[in-house]
Amino acid sequence: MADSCKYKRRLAWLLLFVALALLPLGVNNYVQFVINTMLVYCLAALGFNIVIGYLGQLAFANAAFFGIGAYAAGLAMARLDLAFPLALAVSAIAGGLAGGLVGMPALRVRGYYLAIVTLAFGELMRWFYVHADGITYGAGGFSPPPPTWFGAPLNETGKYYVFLAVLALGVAATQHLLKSRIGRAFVAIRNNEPAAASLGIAVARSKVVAFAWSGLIVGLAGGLYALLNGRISPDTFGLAQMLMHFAIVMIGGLGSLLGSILGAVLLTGAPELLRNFPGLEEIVFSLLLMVVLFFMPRGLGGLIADRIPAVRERLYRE
Amino acid sequence: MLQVENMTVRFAGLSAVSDLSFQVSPGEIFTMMGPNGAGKTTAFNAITGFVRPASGTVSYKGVSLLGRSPDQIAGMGIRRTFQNNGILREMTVLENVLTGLELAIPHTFWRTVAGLPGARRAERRAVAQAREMLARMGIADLAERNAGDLSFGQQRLVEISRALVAGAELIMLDEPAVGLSPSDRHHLAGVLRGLAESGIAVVLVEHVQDLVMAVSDRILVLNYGKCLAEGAPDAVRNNQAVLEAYLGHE
Amino acid sequence: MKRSTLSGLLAAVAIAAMPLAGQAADTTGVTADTIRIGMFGPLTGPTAIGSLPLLGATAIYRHVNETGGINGRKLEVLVEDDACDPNKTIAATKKLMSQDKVFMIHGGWCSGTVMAIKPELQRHPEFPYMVLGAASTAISTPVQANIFHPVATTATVARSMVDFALSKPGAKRIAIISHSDEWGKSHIEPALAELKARGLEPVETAYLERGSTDATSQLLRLRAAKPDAVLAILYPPELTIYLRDANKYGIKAPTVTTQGVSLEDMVKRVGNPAATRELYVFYPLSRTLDDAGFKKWKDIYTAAHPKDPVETLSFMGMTGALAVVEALKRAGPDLTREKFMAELDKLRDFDPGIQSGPLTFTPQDHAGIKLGKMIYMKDGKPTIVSAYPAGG
Amino acid sequence: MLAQLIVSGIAVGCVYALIALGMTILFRSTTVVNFCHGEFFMLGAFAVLVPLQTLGWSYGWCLVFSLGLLFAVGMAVERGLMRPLQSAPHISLAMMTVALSYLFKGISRFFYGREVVALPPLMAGDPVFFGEVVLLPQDMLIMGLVLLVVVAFFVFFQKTEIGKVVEAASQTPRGAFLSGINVPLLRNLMWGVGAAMGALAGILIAPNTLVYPDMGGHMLVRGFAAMTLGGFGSLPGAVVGGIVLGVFENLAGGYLSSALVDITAYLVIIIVLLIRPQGLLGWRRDRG
Repeated sequence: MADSCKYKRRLAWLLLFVALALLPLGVNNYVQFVINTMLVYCLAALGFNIVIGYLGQLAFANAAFFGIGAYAAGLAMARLDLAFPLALAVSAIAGGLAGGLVGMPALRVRGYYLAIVTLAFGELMRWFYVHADGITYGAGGFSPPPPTWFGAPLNETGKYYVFLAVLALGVAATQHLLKSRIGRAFVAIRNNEPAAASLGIAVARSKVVAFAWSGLIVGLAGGLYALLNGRISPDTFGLAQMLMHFAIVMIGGLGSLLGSILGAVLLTGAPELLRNFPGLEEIVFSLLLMVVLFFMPRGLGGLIADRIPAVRERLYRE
Repeated sequence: MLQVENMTVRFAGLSAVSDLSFQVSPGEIFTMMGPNGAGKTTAFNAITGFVRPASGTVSYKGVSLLGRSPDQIAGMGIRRTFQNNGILREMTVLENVLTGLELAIPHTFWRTVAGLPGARRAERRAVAQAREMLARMGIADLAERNAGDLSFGQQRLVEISRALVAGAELIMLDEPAVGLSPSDRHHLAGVLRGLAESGIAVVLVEHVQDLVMAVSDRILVLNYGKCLAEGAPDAVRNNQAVLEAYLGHE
Repeated sequence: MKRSTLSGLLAAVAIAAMPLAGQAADTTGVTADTIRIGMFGPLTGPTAIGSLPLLGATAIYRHVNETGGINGRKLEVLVEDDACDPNKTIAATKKLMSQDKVFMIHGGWCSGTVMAIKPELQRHPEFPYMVLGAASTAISTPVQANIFHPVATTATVARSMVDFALSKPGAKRIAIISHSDEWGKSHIEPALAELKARGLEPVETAYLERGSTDATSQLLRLRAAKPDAVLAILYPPELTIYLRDANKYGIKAPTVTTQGVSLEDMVKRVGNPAATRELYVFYPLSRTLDDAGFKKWKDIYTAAHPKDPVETLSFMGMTGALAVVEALKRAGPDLTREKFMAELDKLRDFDPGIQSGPLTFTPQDHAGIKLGKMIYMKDGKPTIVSAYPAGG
Repeated sequence: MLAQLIVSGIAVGCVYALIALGMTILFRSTTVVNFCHGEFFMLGAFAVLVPLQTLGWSYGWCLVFSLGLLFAVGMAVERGLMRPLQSAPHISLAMMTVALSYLFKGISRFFYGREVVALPPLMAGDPVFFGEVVLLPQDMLIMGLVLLVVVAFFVFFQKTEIGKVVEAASQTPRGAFLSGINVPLLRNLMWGVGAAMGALAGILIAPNTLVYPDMGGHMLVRGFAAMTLGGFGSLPGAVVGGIVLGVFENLAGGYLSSALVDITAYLVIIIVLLIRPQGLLGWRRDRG
């Protein structure tokens, strides 16, 4: 890698970092809330992409992991009175366990069957939230105590920095994972499972690891969601949430980190822009999806990677 | 090195391979020949753990391979290629070869996730090793190309370099010459001879007569899963049974 | 028809927002000649029926603007659609509060969405919020200084339903069929409390999920319990199924239901008069729609929204709007949020003749309406009744 | 009580069977899990409601119009949107059906956004008693219609010449294509039939669920459960799966707790797929 290219890349990261750090100064509370929502969905899309993009498994368990993370964090704060960083840790662990749990049966079931069984798992979790009101406060949902940072309540700007930090950590960790033998194993399994096995990749174990890591990241995103809204209710984690994640990943680009982030930003921002045209959101949403499916099969991430080779994501570290 | 005794593989009653025995020693090129459906690939899959033999034993350096999963067998230094689509199409050539090093990179999950220097160094070493392998096979310039876009010949070379990069001692090639141009075939013959000379045991499944005759140390002819004849190339070529079954009556 | 509603609504906003230019709005949403009011409700989505109360409220504000405004100021109404999705509601309120900088918010049809913004309102105790139509008791209990609840709460409705059911001579065996969501729970709990106070227990409690198409198993359990009266805490689609199946399986007990449905609409949907003969609906208004005393409000409504249906729900938002207007008038020309809320806290037995009972806000109790009556079809004509009619 | 539960379970199960049948036909023609089948369901109901109320047509004509319209919509969707994606991975096809579902919901919400309208049942009338069991005429109509459709399908696929051709086209498209069968046309027709089946199911259940843009979603999961229970891609499986699911739901609601009615479908999917993925009648295909 020529020095100038490395220098340019470093500069780009630095500029981006400074811009993001100063951003809260120029926006009001509402726009800040929308940006915080974007950060949450970036993390969720990133986690989802690991299973559906890199590993290539048609698993629709994302809304379930998102819900498990949100409930884990919310209940940790409401029931166990944990501080929000600990609650986020709990949501990540819960998500990871759920991911591993879903990963096991995913070995036996493939393709459409996996899609439907994971959708059913999501709806089952939603039913559990409604009917286990002893633990989960039931159908109405609940509001965990507002997060505090050394006593002072965390306002939107405070949340922004927390979310940004968590997202950065998530992206970095996932980046390290994907640019290693583990990430290559995921993509190899997607490409050709027998060939992967013949190269020494323990296919079953890698799949469960992929699901667990995806669960962990999406669970963490669920935890952030609990902080973002301060309100957790069962209906949020139903089929609609799942289809939203699916659309973000498809528009962003399967198997593309950058794509997941772009997809999340676009699909969280669009409804806000359509605020004064109620009812149009769905139609715009579907036309956007169709355009991507016809003209950009590899989504935004794929499009950019084709145009600018330097941005292409490699599965190794130079 | 590789010991196969009375191996039988059955698919729903039909025995694709019956009572097959052979052995391969280091530095030797051993070729299995036979018409389509003779059971060549089934024998391959049985040895590399994709299919479970009904009876007989398969051992490598004295250790039995029965019951081991394909990735465990690969871990013991046995690498194979596939008949048509063994290549990882949507990955680059370099990434393909790096996947061959899967077991050679020491790693722990959490150290990799944290991106600790130890893990990074191991990865960098692997990349260097892979680039060096590509150079040795003469396809270093294809490193960044998507493996799926290459020609058959180039894909073969990538598969072979992927198999060798982790230092395999036994390499099994399933019809590598299919679809290659004569010059590619010639180049392939040279590569195979090079492997044998460096002490690697090569098991070949192949039709293409000129390659088989030019390269093989010993040949085994399979017909309907049974061993028809085994021996040096010339002996096999004039063997009556082979002529009848394989080439039809002269 | 829908397209017209949207344009009607946006037109109402446009008329109210004439002096938009003006100088930068005061941080509290009040300028020399305008008071900016933010509203939200389900204009789209499965519960879009909840946009009717919103139309009712905007009709009142439009009428006020046309008759000279308040202390020389016109009302500027900004409407946001939340489709009863808590996440959209949170985004909408943040937009109204920090981007549009409204003086106050008047909105919310689904209880879940109002509960979702309660934490946000707790963080801004100085910001006044008037509930539009959401009825859950948990909104205004425990009391929060800046949340005013001008609608009969689920507790009031549940108590009235139980009292009405028990007013049937010899009625002891009460059964309940309800949704298992927040709305359902916030009716069941006060109903159980009221029954327990009377030393009674429900003979059967069955759950019917939103969107189900068949209630056979629930009906058979209810029939086996031989109830004297059934409390049906269901939204219109599921209540239709219940009424039709109850008639099919021969459950003769009267059905008492909440203000979430309107009687005329239910009779139309079920289509079989025999099935809706013993249907008693909690009625949030003081008079039936065709009553002479109601003409004034109907004119205001149709003036603002000529092409929209006139139903019970259309008037549910009006009481809250009138309370806001009254408090704004009393707060006088140099209007501040503190003064406005103080005036609201002083509102005693405010009765413009729309809602079922007088509206009273005290600093300790912001659940303004305590009374409610029932309405049922008496030989084809909706009739208000407070106890179980003898004829029955 | 048991008899009543089973009989009305069958009645509801018949509708699930009709939905699953429609989805199976679409699955067999373009192996796609159709997320917008619920919307065919909803469009079918609206396509009867609108002419019935605004144009005053007779119920019969509205029915014919609705089925015909959905037949055309099904074919148009296949021709215009699914065929160009034929070579794309399955995930893109699934995504297209999701996009379609949003589109249909968005459009219908634009015209019928607010109120929920009742569709009069095809056969009105008061309940009919069979000893202790009671049924509405509409329930009997549903059962009769589903029986009719099932017999029609059985005869079509087993007995007629074209039926075998369609069967071949869906089992091994490439093989059929090579032997001169116009697979694209058949695939197009099957989409039309599948969509019309969805519409029919929508019209039959509309009197209960009432007609509103989101009525389809709830039924979609039931359709998946019925298909999975009966065996993915198997036509008789879809019918058996639907009816068994309907009875399961009622029995669970009646005897265990009415809260269980809602998740019976999900439990069925998970248990069946993990234990016996080919379902009751499906054949041992590669699992997806």
